[in-house]
Amino acid sequence: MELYQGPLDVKEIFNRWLEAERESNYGAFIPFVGIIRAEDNIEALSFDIYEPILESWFNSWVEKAKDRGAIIKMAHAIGDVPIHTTSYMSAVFSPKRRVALELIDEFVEDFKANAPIWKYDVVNGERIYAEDRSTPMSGSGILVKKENI
Amino acid sequence: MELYQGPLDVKEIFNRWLEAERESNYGAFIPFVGIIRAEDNIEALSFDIYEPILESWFNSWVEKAKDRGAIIKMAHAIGDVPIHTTSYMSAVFSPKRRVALELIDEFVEDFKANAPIWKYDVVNGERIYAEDRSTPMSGSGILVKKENI
Amino acid sequence: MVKVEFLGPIGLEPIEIEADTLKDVSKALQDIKEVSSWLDKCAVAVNDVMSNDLSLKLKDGDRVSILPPVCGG
Amino acid sequence: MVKVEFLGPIGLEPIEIEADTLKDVSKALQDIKEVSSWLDKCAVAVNDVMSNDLSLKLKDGDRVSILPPVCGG
Repeated sequence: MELYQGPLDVKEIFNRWLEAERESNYGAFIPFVGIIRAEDNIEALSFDIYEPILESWFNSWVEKAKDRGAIIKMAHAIGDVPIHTTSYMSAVFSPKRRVALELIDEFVEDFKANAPIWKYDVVNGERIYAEDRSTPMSGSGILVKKENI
Repeated sequence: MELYQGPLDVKEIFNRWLEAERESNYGAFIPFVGIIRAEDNIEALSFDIYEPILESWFNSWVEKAKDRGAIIKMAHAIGDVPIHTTSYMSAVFSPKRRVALELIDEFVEDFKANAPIWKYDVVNGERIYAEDRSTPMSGSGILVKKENI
Repeated sequence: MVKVEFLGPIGLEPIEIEADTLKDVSKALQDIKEVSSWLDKCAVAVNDVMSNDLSLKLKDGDRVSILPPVCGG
Repeated sequence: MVKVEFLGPIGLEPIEIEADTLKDVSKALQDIKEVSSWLDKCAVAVNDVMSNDLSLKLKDGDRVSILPPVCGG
């Protein structure tokens, strides 16, 4: 797992990941590249990350991938990421395409739902929590469940 | 659609596709990279392509992608591709991740089933049709259907 | 006359036959030993358009392609 | 004493409270105005391990993290 201040250097990361597995005999390599879209007059998105839990979440996916003969890589930006630059990359390598196609889908969806990363719109230099696009993590609400109050 | 004699230059193609859509405001970019695995003592795989039908098959996918606000790119090797090099790349760009994840899966699966490309193992310099890994295209068998004989 | 071409691993030179429909092509190809064993797993295109319709009318100069099982990637 | 920290957009400094279980933490946080409105959509971790169990025993020095809705990528 790699974290960077500001936007990712997509080409450098892609090339390095490709080189790292050049002789590993994987047949399918599927990267996912997340690019900041220009919408609603934002200048950038900005990200907070809680690294210890992101690390353990990611490591659990490394294990899941390993059980299926695959490997997973990931890079994410911290702080401001201007429109049309890249905040997020992940990738799956696996011997066969089917596992790779399924794993990148499952990984990216779980990433959106459970990676401890918070997103903010940057408008006129101000950071506004992207509440409407955010998802409560698994187990949310435990502290106010009716039976507990 | 791009066809090359021999292995693909993965980095050059990736970088060029990325640059081409840098300002297009897509939020998700998912390439698929197919790498030749070392197995069964092969030196290389080798490919025949029937370009006119590949072109029309690919164009029909460009249209399907367009209907979903996405674009599709593809490159394939012709002739011999040594182990640990790349024979096939494709990619989807779309505004949102869900369409991109679904489209790359559907596209790659239909590619395997219906793109007019024939694969051969290269062993001791000899080209052997990979019949056991090949799939009859949609509509196969029409010339010997019982009711037609 | 229509031209029949055999793609990929079939490895035969194109032939010319008389045929008014794809059904006529079917009959002719079943009589060619090197071809007949391929037919149950081959798809067909006419002038580079895939076809499922044996009653498809052919005209002089049409090109019929026989496509064996594929495996790109 | 356990330390409670509020991650991401909640924007509050960590606090220290007396709590023997997560249930005690729940009670304490519901009394804090700036926090209570977040709780129904927040997940909880103890010493950086996600937890769903309100009866989880806490010990002196444990760190409880409150995680609001996420959106990586």
